[in-house]
Amino acid sequence: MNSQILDQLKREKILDLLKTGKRIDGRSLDEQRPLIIETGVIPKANGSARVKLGNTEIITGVKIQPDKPFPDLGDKGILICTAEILPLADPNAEPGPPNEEVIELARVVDRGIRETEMIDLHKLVLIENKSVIGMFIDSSVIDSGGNLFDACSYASVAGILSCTVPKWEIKDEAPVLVEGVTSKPPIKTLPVSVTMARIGDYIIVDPTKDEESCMDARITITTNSDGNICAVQKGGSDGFTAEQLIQCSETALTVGRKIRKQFETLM
Amino acid sequence: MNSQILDQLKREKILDLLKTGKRIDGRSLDEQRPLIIETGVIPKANGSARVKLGNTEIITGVKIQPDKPFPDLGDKGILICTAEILPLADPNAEPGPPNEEVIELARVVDRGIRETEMIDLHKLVLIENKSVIGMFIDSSVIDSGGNLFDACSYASVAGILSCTVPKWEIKDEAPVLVEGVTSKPPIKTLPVSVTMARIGDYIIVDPTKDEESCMDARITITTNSDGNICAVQKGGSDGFTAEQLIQCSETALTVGRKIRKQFETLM
Amino acid sequence: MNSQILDQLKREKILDLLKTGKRIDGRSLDEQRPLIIETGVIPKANGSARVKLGNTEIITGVKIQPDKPFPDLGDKGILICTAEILPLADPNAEPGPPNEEVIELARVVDRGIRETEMIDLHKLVLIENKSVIGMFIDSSVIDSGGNLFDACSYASVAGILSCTVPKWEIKDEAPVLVEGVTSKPPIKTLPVSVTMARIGDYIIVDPTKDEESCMDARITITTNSDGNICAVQKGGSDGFTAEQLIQCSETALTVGRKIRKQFETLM
Amino acid sequence: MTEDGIRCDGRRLDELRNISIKVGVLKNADGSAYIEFGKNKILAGVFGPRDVHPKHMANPDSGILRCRYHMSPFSVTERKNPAPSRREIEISKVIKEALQPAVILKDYPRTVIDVFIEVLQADGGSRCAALDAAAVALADAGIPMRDLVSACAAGKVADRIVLDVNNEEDQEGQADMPVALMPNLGKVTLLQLDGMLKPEEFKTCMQTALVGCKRVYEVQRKALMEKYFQNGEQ
Amino acid sequence: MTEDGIRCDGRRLDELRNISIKVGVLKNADGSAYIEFGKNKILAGVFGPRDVHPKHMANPDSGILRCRYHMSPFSVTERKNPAPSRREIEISKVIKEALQPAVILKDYPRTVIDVFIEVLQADGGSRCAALDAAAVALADAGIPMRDLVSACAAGKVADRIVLDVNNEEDQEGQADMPVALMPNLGKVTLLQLDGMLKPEEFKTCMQTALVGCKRVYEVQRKALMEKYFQNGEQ
Amino acid sequence: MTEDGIRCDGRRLDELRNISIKVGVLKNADGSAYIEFGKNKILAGVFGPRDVHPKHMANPDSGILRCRYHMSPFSVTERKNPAPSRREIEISKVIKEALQPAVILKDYPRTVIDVFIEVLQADGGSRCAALDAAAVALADAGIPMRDLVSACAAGKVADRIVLDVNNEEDQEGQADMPVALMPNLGKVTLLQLDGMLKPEEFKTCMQTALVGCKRVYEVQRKALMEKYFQNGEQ
Repeated sequence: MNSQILDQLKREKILDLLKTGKRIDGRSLDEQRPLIIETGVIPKANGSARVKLGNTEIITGVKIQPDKPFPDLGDKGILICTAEILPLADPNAEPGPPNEEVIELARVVDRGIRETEMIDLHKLVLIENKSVIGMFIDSSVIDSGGNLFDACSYASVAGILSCTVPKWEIKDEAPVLVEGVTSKPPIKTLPVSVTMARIGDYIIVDPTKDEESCMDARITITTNSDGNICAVQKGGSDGFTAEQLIQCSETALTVGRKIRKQFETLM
Repeated sequence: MNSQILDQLKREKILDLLKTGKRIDGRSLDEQRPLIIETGVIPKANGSARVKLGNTEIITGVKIQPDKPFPDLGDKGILICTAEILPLADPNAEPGPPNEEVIELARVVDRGIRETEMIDLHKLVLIENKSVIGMFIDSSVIDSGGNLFDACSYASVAGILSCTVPKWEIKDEAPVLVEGVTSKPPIKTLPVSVTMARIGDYIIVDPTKDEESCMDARITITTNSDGNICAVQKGGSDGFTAEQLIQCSETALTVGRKIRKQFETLM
Repeated sequence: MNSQILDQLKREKILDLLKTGKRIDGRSLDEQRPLIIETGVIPKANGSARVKLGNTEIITGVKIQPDKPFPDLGDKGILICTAEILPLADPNAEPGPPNEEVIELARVVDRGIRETEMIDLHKLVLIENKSVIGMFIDSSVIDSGGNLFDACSYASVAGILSCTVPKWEIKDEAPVLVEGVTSKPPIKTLPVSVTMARIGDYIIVDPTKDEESCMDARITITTNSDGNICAVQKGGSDGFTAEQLIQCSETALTVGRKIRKQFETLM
Repeated sequence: MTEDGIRCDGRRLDELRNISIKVGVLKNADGSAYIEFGKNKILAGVFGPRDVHPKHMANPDSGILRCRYHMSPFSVTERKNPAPSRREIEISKVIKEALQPAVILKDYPRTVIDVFIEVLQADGGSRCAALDAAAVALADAGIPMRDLVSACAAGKVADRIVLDVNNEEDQEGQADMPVALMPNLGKVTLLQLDGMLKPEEFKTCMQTALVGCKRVYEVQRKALMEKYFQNGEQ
Repeated sequence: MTEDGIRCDGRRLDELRNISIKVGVLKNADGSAYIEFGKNKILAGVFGPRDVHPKHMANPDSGILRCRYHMSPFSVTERKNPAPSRREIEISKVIKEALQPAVILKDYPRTVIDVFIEVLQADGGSRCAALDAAAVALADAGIPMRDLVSACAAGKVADRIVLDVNNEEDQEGQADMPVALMPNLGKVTLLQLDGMLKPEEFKTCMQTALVGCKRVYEVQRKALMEKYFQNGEQ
Repeated sequence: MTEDGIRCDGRRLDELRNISIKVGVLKNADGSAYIEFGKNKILAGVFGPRDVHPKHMANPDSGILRCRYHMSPFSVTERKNPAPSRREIEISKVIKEALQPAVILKDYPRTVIDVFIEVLQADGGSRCAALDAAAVALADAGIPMRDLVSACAAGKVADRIVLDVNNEEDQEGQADMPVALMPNLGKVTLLQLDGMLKPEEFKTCMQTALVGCKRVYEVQRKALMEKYFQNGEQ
């Protein structure tokens, strides 16, 4: 069946339900799907997490290793979040270099964690301008069921929280691993990403794949523990009114608080 | 309409005119289109120029920065000319890695400036074998109207002439910028590229896009201020007689002198 | 003609012959095609060979140059075998990055030479952990007539045997070439790759291109001078019985001895 | 910034940098525009509707919009590699999605409209300036549109919400929020944020940016009129 | 290794590491399996038979099988670049050729069956474990098969032939031989060897690996039964 | 160079290096040739006319000619990366355009003729030697041609115009001018120059190269005759 016609019918059905305040899977409009977080799933990594958000499932691994600082950022460690949609996660995903969607996904996840200043990068310096600690937070989508932005962000945050950071000492200007000594990463705040979709006049939290296929526009808002708004990304081929966006920012704060509590249990 | 038939008709019309010593745009056979050169158009670059040659338009920016010398060329600075046809410049240009045409364009522009020895590269050395000054002359075609070779070459030369070269001092074996001190680049000669096309038995200077679409062969000849011939590139899917080529070399010198005068006003 | 039908007919014909103990080109089942080895064909390389195995022809060049050791392998020189099917070697070969077949070919050739420990890599160290000698053995298939695995392997071995290794001395921690002094490479053993194909219930040695186009499965076994089995690679879209594989390992040893004698004449 | 809110380049908190837009600057493109927005110098060229290559990307029910945002090697302080960076690919995507609501694609099934943007010199807010030029270039190409798209950033610098953050302010600023608006339909089609804003500041910042978008719209409108109506008036 | 053949991880010479397989772990894939094989943690997902893109790769007389073996960046000690290495491309090919004899492709002309394997954590023998999961995922996808494919390595460590070489053993081992078997048809569909074996050892090593394959087969069979037959029995 | 014009390799000013050409050296190619030109060792293989892939590159009114000039990793002093460099891509293009006037493409619409050149060992003048081999390979493939193409360089070394510049001369030479000629039609189909020549020298240099081309033509002709006419004569 023509997928465009299918999406159209789906949209009609979803909109009919939304008019009665309901969603296809029974959730209310501002309700997230159940979030299940398991950490330590990849023992060979320095930190890791497996996250299920409804039908979406992510595995994140964190590798921590000495690195050279970026030029002009010699007083900071390195933090890089990536994301990949594995071809087994989605019938439409293709192996090969990342397309624009995957690049956006990775950059939005990275930005949420970077702009909230979750990690105190100044504490990851071994010798200023010469040697720092690098944290690579790689997320793989293994089942794609909508709202990859939040799911990858949660898995990345959980992976970081689960980390044990090895200790390096400097000998002859080179970092040498100190066996058996580890510490927790220097966490300053807990970022929570909340993604909402607009379908018609309705804003729904944590859209499923079906809802995404017929949404008008999307917005991802990341807040920190102090209730600040730190990163926003609008997507999708239509827009929002200013009022809708302010409503979204409030929803992001409210929903974010629940997720943050779940994160706190991991610390 | 089939573009091959169109090109055939165009060729017939152009040839008919050429028999009467005229060209479609009213020029004589050895006449270039008006050349308009504006420099300093990109203030953030160390040098820049915007060049219009008829309907062809180029923007060139020059970046100057310390670099490591090439192996075995430790007594010379670095000079690299590139060229790119922006996708907005031509309905047939495609974004992505450069195709063979663009690579040829860039290499011919580079060769003209390199082989005439326009810049005294020995004067761009900071410490022999260790640290030199690199000049990157990047040309972007923003409107493609024929004869990109000459237009990019003129824009590159003008961009170089407009440069102010920063000063670096060596401290602890590393180059350190000396604020507020600049100099002109060490210019030895003025290269002028002149491109000609053969259509039937006629050699025309500075072909337009229409003329290029039905030309038999092309030749680009770069001369220097002393009247030497320093770089040649034949192109196109047919050839020239030896006599035609000698005629072309003479035309390149004659036409080149006019352009060189225009360059001299920039110095 | 449909190439699948053609392959089917070819297979029937080949199988009919095999039932009578014969092959299309008159060989017995465990007989290789004539192997012609010529060395020193690329005088600018440190070693080189041109190998013909029936209609298959390979040119291999060896380049030897100082290099940095791999991390954690600071007590060993570097050995890298590559293989490429030139587009002029085969109507189906395409220019561009290597496909999975070519990657397998290169890796199997490399593995045969590496796992037999043909070269004593410990003798290629200039300063431990800092500077070693690298040997790059690049094979180009110039005519593809079946059994590229063995042909490339033989050309690589012959190329290595033909090498003269330059001498480098260490001055100020950097390797400096000592003109006019060379040595033979430190050879420990002679690897011989033997490839067999299964067609129906028959195992044939050194398949031609026609035989490969209708074979069920393929196996390449590399043995060393001491009669050890050092590298194996099964290929093709069907399998072998365990008995067939043991038979193949014995054939590889027997056939290998003949080839090894041919190598010995090169030493 | 001074205490009474005079910024490093002399502007007031709610003041835009100088903007000038020229329409129809390219001969090959079906539509084009050149914008100078502060020190940003950006070209946009539009081709289409035209056939899609490769064909399998065509949509039988609608036209498609493609967008490339690209920075010249000489556009920034350190020479930039000409290959598109991940940042440029992301910006291409958000610009495309910001323009798409304004473009009527349904009438041109199986075709593509290509928007090519070249940043010749980059300053703070280059994605907004690029969008402004692109929207004008689409109009210049005669593409049927529901509305223009007008973009402008606001941000937080030295604890104050300011309009149209420039490069120096961005470097040490506390937040940068690029916004795009369809000014007649009142829809926000691009919204991004890097930084840290309290919920109240978020609202103020967005409202500030929207005021900026409307002022940009006037500049876009005037530029189009200058090209299409001799005396600059309808 | 101790003198009476107890290995660094406490196993006997002919003992497999712990293996557990879960079937149908992914929602989007048509078939899937997750295997833990020692410290290996590997996912396999299967799509198809489905249309081939690009179309010119389709075979009008038969379906085709494609396979991608890929390692996550965090799967190994040093972070791995996510782009596929030459090693991964080679392993993808040998795994494809090991699975192909078991898959009945003739019934699905012009289609493709895609097998995607992700190594989340790698240990010795990851290609065998990957194959084991992939074969189960193919069965879970309902692809008609002549047999399962069961894989296991054997090798030579401290001069002894051992079953199922782990990472530490592989590092300093004398030989590693991954083997795949169609257990009911008795055909070896993958055989590789790195190392140095006397002809007698070669035979013993292969026989040892084949015994291992048959034990792996039991685990695969049980995993499929657990999913498809409520009480774990037919 | 000595004062009476004896060059570093013992040649006179107007003397070619040794050239030998073998025709039909490859079994898979439709036509092929191997040339040794001084220390250059170059193979050329031709396929076609054959179907074009990808199809959209085909020309419904004419055949097309494609050319790849490639250097083996071992062909030069420092091992060369096997990926094609920008220099190789440019040379591929000028060689294609030098051969094209000689090839009658109109009779083979929608097809391609592929010319693949492999430089096994490179010396000065490799693009000319490559062209010489390619032209012979095209003839060997039975492609209808208007003429052969014969190429040879001339240059300026130690202030004198010399024929056929070798590698050492090129390193410290003042100019290098590769030229290709259709010898019967008298058309120059390749002309490049790197260096510095007075206008008079430019003429002399070109005339010198053309004399060389004609001598090369005799070698090409003899090689083709040796293959196609038993006793080496027509």
